[in-house]
Amino acid sequence: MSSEFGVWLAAFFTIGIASFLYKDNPLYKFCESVFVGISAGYWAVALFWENLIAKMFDSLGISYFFGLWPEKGALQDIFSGVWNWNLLHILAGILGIMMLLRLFPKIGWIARWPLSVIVGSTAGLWMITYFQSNFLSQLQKTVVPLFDIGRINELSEIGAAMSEQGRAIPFDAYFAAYLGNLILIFGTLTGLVYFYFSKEHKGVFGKTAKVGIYFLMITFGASFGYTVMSRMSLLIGRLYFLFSTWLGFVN
Amino acid sequence: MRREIPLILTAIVGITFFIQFFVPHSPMRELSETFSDWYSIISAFAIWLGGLNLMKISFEKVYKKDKDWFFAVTTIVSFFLILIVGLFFSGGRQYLEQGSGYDWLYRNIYSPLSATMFALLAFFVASASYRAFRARNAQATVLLLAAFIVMAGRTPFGDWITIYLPEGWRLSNLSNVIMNYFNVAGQRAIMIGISLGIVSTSLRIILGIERSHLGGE
Amino acid sequence: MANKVASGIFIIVILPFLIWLIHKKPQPPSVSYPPYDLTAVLTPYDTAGSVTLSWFTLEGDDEAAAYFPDYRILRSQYQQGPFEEIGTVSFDVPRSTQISRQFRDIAVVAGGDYFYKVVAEVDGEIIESNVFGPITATPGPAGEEPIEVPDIIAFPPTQLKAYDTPNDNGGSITLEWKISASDAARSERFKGYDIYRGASPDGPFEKVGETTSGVSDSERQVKIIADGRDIINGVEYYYYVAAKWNGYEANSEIFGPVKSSQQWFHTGRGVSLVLLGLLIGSILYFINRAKAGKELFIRKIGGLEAVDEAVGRATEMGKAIFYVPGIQDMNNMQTIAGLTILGRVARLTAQYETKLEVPVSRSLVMVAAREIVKESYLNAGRPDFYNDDIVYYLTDDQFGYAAGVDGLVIRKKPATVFYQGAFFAESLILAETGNSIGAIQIAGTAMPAQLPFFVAACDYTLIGEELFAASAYLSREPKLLGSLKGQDLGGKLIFLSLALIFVIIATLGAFTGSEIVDTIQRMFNVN
Amino acid sequence: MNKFWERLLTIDRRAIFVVIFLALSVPIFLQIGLPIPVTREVQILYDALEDLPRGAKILVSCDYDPGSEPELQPMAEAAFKYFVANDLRFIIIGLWPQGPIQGNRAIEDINESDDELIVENGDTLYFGADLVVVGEDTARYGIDFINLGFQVGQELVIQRMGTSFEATFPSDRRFGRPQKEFPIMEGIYRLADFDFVLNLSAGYPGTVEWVQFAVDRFHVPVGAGNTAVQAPLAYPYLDTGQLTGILGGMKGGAEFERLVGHRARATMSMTSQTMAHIFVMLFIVVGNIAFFVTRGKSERRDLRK
Repeated sequence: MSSEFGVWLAAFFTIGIASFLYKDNPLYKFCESVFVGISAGYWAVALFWENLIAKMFDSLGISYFFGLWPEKGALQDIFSGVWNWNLLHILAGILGIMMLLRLFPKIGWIARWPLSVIVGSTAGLWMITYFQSNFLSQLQKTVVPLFDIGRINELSEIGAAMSEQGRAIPFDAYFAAYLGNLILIFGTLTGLVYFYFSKEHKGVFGKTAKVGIYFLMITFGASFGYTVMSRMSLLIGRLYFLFSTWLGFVN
Repeated sequence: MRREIPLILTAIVGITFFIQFFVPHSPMRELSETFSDWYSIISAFAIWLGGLNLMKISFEKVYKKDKDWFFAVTTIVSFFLILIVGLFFSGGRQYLEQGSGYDWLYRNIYSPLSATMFALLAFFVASASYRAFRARNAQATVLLLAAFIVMAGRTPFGDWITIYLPEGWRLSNLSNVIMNYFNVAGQRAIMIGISLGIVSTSLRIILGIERSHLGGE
Repeated sequence: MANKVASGIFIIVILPFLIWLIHKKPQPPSVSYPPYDLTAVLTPYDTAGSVTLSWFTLEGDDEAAAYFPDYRILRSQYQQGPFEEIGTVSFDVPRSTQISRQFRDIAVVAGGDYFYKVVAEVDGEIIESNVFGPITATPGPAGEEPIEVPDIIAFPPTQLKAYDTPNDNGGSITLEWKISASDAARSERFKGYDIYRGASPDGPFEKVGETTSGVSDSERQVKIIADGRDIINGVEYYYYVAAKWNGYEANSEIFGPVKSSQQWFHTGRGVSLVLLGLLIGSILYFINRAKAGKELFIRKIGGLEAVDEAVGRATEMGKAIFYVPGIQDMNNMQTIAGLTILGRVARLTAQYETKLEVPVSRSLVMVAAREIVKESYLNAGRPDFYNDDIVYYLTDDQFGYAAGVDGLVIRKKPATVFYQGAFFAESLILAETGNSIGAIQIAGTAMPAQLPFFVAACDYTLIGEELFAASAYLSREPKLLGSLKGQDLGGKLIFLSLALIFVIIATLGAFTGSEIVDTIQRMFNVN
Repeated sequence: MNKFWERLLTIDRRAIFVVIFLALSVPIFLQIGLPIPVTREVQILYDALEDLPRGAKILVSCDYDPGSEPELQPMAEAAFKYFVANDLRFIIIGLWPQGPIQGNRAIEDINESDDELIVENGDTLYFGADLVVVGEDTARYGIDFINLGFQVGQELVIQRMGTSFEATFPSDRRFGRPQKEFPIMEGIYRLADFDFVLNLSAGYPGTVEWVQFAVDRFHVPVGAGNTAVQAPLAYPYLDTGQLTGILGGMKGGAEFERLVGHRARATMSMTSQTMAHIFVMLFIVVGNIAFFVTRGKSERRDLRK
């Protein structure tokens, strides 16, 4: 059994949160309220050091001025006549303060300014990124021959060798060679038809969309099956903590 | 002022990122980097807005002697505890180092709370599979079968129940096929759909047609 | 107004791009390397004076290939020959590195000039190396302690080329060289390369970087690396690269001058631009058509049809409605798309005077959600009913937020819960808890991993793109409907038709054994 | 008979919770190991690491929090051990604030030396922080590995690294000194200067963003360790060659542990995992039998079409 105070504290909070499984109770409420407070503070501290200090005060040279950081920043550069883009971080600071003005109802609308910078950069960046990585590269990988000739040829070579040893060619190898590309192309295209909004899902079009839904359902099923595994491992981790680190039953 | 400037700001920033992708020439890169940094700095300010809001609500609960006012007190105490420790008593910049007060709070309070909350999922996943995965109709049946095969195929159990089949023709192979072909095809359709949705939504935002984030029409 | 300005900027931006596309900028020099790449050096530490040759092995030279013949080493005193054979290296002699072979010529006369070449016959074809020389045999300084001469010695990197890094904003020069013949990956003694740069061919040179052993392009046996250390655009630089081997450095020849510059267009992104331009053009076209009053059809989306019903139900039961906008910030398009649904929900709750609660996990989302709810209450004619506490912040933390929302849901027992936005693992915690209190749940997310849980535990689910279509669907505003149509025609239809056409071509290509598949795929390469 | 199934259909979910708890706990005490065959996606990652030359620099991005520790921490430990033993240098960063701490904890846990500290040239070096001993190999902070901490900005951080690494991660975590004071950073100016990126990710920002920016824009090979939930999302990228290998969940971790010859927690947990899977499958089967026998009589309500 552990003799560390911290471990006991951790065990207390572990059991407290888990007690929610039985029903909502004061112990859970306590842990929940601690969790909300601690995590909100946790993020505030992390962003203070990593964003406010590192991005703004260091890069502007304010930390250097107070001797808190060895490197010069934008302000020092400007005074020695060199343009430094980081000087624009002052504007970001102003936008940040505008954000805080949201606390005062009368002038709270000014928070829209920084918000629009955030939303604008998201829009610009995501538009390009998703188009490249999701649209283009997926299009690229959908443009494949219907049958994988290379793999089919490979199969006949390996097949001969394997049947000599009395073994069967794996099912997935067959599938990959003859049906793999077909399923990839067909599934992607029918799935896309399901997402077609400006045409009613009727007739042949409707049938295709229906096939698309089935592909989506298989995808969801597969993700679910895969996820069950992940979720179980999380609990195993906690059980190890309780049985091993805290109680010392197992190594 | 209230509406036009935000719309113009959105357009300028958005178009900068767009052009930056195709034009490597300065000042595009510098501009886009600057806007990225702005994002970090603005969110560092904004988090205080959230924290203060949380404190405001909690203090109100205590003040009004709400039913759960005691728990509001614990929220307030734990918020200020980690804040004060993290800002003043954890060696400044090295606040994440082993042995700092912040690190101690992280390991012994934050980490078990977070991990246990996450671990509850194991229970919920089990109950969801018992309750929700019913072969109600053809679609649900397909979903269920795929889940079942993948689940079985990812553990030795799957091969064990199909031991009478030749090697290479067992459940794990079927699960591979589902994972690598059917799953990929479905994911791909979803991904392409999403990317189109994002391009179009982004374009509308940049053009100022979609402005709900600034408060509706 | 702003939208016209932005449209204008878009067109102004895209047109010049298309023109640039036609006038493609020159690509970086494509460098090809001959086989062998024979080099010779005076054997270091050898006081008697000898010459060591080194060359890259030919394809087929490995110990398993018993049919591979010997390399014949030829020497002459003149460039033109005649060459005489001075030895052979057989394939079954272990190679000095994985990629190269060495031969030491000890039968040299001090002061003599020599030329070398290597010849081998592969599959009936005689392959000759380059002629290397002249090299003057020189014995080491007399009287020095004889040092043990290593079996394998260091060879310099060869054929160094440097050029302006393409498609960048300057400040970078790309170097490319054929790796040293002594370079074997994971060799204990080969320590990689040092890169030296100078302002003139005579120096002084300064070390500006180092890199590991091994190749960047295994087909050509070259190492490619960009030097980006304090390079000023337009200034001429000279480079050489040194191979480090067992405390000994072998320098390449000096290459230069080379200048870096900025490019105006990223040539690798041409196809992106054309396809994206088509998509954007199609969206803009249909937005304009819709503005002109053209009716546009949109199919039924179950999850969105249910919004009114779900709000109505909560009103009947006299219970609250929870709206959960996901755990991501405003820098996620899903959050933004989800918030448009919040606008609709808030309007309905204002009309029905139903209690609405929006716990959020990001302060920026809080700001935006408050704007939206306030506006909706105003539009519904109930500004009195609004207060800031409808939208409140819990914590930025994923599970802290999940714990908080769970507690709220259990205690306040809302009749309806909306989950719209980006969700991660907390999706099931939230949905299961909502389910356990019997709430109607409508979910929408573009996170593929979380969709199965929402599909299983919620009554309605907006799948992926449907979430982004919500704002158009709910508002029925012509401009938004137009963009939806544009994304159907300019995106999906183009994708479908391009994919089908190219699949047919690729299939035919595969049967005829042409390289068309690679060509097509290269077209869509993402850079 | 019908009654029994009906009762089963409306069973308290807490009964299910108890079953799952037992299914996972019992194997922990029994400590049985199961055979673990290595899948293709894990082999690809391992082969890519094997191909790296000595002294290659690897960027390890820890993008997870304690919540996903059971799945990703074993991967981090196995990978760091492998790096130290094979003379590869690694630079730890995080796009999640908790990530770099998790990296530190992994380094602390793989250290095999029993000593606490040594004094060398007047400097006090702590084992598990400044020095890591794995078998006969030793790695030293600042020379063989370094922790540069967390940066906010999600994918924008990766984008910035592509053009300037130093501007993105200006200082180290342990001493709070400018990063260029450390010898390991020599030759690292941009993301492209790394030989490999290992991304251990539990969500956003994570593998998808690394593929979109690091691979697609800056052409650095990226290998991923994912939670099992994230793994299906990453599969399409493996197929396209954008990802160099995936370690999917605890099973992927166990396979990786097997390849690098470090049997640890992931391997030991596979039995519990298998048990839990069997029970979840049983639940689905029993739930459906009950559903069909009673024809869904006691279903709460069904709004779905």
